[in-house]
Amino acid sequence: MRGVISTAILAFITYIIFTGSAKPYDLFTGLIVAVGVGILVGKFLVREDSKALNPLRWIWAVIYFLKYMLIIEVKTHLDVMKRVITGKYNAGIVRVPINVKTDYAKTLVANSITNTPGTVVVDLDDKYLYVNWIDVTTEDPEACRREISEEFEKFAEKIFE
Amino acid sequence: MIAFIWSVIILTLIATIMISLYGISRRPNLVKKLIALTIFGDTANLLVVLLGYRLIYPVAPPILPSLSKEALQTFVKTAVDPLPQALVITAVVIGMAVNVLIAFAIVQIHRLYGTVDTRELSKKLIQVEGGEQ
Amino acid sequence: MKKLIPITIIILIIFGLAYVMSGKIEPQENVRALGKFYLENSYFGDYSAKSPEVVTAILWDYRGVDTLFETSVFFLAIIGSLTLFRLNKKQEKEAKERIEKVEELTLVIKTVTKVIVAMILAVSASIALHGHLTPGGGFQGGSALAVAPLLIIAAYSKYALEKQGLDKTRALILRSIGLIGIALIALLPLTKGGFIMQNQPIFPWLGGSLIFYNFFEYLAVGAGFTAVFLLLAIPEKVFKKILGVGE
Amino acid sequence: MNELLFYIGAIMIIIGGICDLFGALGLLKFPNFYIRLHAATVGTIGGAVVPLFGVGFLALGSDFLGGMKYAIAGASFVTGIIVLLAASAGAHALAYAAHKSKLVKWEPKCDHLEGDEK
Repeated sequence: MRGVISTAILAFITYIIFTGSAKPYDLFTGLIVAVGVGILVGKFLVREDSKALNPLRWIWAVIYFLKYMLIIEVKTHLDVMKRVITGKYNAGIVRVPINVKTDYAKTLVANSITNTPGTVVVDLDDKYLYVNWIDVTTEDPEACRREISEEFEKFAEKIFE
Repeated sequence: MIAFIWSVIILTLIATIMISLYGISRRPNLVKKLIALTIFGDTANLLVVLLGYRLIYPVAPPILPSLSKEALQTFVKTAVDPLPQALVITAVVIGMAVNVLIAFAIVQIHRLYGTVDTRELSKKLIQVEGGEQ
Repeated sequence: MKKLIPITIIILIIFGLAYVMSGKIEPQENVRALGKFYLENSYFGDYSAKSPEVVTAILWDYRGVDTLFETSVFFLAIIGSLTLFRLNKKQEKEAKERIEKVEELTLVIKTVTKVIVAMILAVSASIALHGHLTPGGGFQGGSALAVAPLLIIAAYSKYALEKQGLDKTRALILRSIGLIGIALIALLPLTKGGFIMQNQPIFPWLGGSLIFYNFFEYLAVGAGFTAVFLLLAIPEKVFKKILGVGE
Repeated sequence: MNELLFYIGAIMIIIGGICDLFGALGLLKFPNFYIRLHAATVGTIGGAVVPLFGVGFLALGSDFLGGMKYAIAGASFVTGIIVLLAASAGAHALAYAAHKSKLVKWEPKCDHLEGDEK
């Protein structure tokens, strides 16, 4: 029964927020749906329940989300908008080393890189991410890592490892 | 001014219907014909929903806000017409069914003849018929 | 530049005609009589359907037979599509076997798909089960539900879905359960002296039997679409081999 | 408080409109697929996720909606989060497929992936 509880909690929270009310009917059907979803897909989603239910990781996730949306996204959006007006680009695909190990941490890093305009992950393997970067200032992998993904990895380690 | 905007919206929808009719009749590609047909159906549905809209402020969706007789009075005064919406739900479902069927037919045509262009398709069909005779 | 000219002409015609028209037409400000009847009667009046959501009340009670036949049209279309792609038993087995190593997408997409599938299942159930309170209902929820198997087919493969036990036959069985459920609940009022598809106050605080209609329609539409997607996902190479069409 | 939420939501929707405009301009102006992808990201995050959150805040601040305001707000927040997760995976899948099929002709400054695959 691994993963059922944590998946059910995710489904329950989604259900209640989407419904937008917490009457007994909503709570009751939400519970049934959540347990059903947990049994159906839980075993594919979560490997360790204790890790998924750790509140400290959730707090870090919220802090990361706020910082990501408010600071990092704004900076990169402004940069790409400037490039749209001037039409200057210097694109290429660079190699970026990645240190995190678990699937979710890798996904978080790759998604964060893709969601910031100006960088798109093209492919990934065990050691490297291949990032399509709009402004290649350096081709050295370590320097690229400092420019692109260091901050994301720091948080990914705290949240998922 | 409001009447002007109202008529601009209606005329725009009618113009979209005309353009999609042009697409259905004049484009040779079957997939593009299907896309034009989808646009045609959706625009017609939007036109029907628009006929049920009320141009007042504030306007409410046709859902009772609370289960009391007092709420019913203001509700009837502000809510939009529910009948076109219910009809449009029916129309959307049937439009989707038709789209699924047509899409399957197009996929099958592509598998059998290797093309979705009506001009080439007619040539190939003539070949097939000639071969059988 | 060449494309701009017709667009400009169309826009000019629209604004000109609107200027002429605007003095003559009246924007819609009142509801028609029939709409007012539905608004007044859906919960409180003499012809009550016992649902605060007027659109759902019209859909499943006042014009219930319409909806019944609409559902049957939809499923006739799905049956028609299945007939177009008909395979016999041997061919179906052939289509289920992996021919070669299937190329799957990268780790990132797979992980995201897992999380999104769980969220979509919850959201679609919420849309369907609140059809009697908020906009939405069985068909909308079912369409949202069908996105989940579609995502799995795109990110993993059709074979992964079949390995977990959701193949075409099971999807068709689920769809049939949904349709039979709708039919049974539609016939239920006849035993109590009502007319066909009348809303029954089985659970008055839940809007009567609307919730059952919505739930069964949700099941039927979701499973029907899943069957269609599973058929569409058979690789073209396999299909050409089965049909005997040259490469 | 309601006023504040309302104005935050309205500003976010306006930001979304501006981002969409720039995304569309970028799609027209940039020369090839890989660089257009960056403009498309502006359209999905700034142009879809931010206005969806904005609609949520705006609905929370509008009292005339009555009990429906929580339903509207909740639906837009959940949709925003799903788009936030799915958009990045979609952009990544597009880039992966384009590089795999080698259909796009461009002259990058450097292409380490191609070097590593050989």
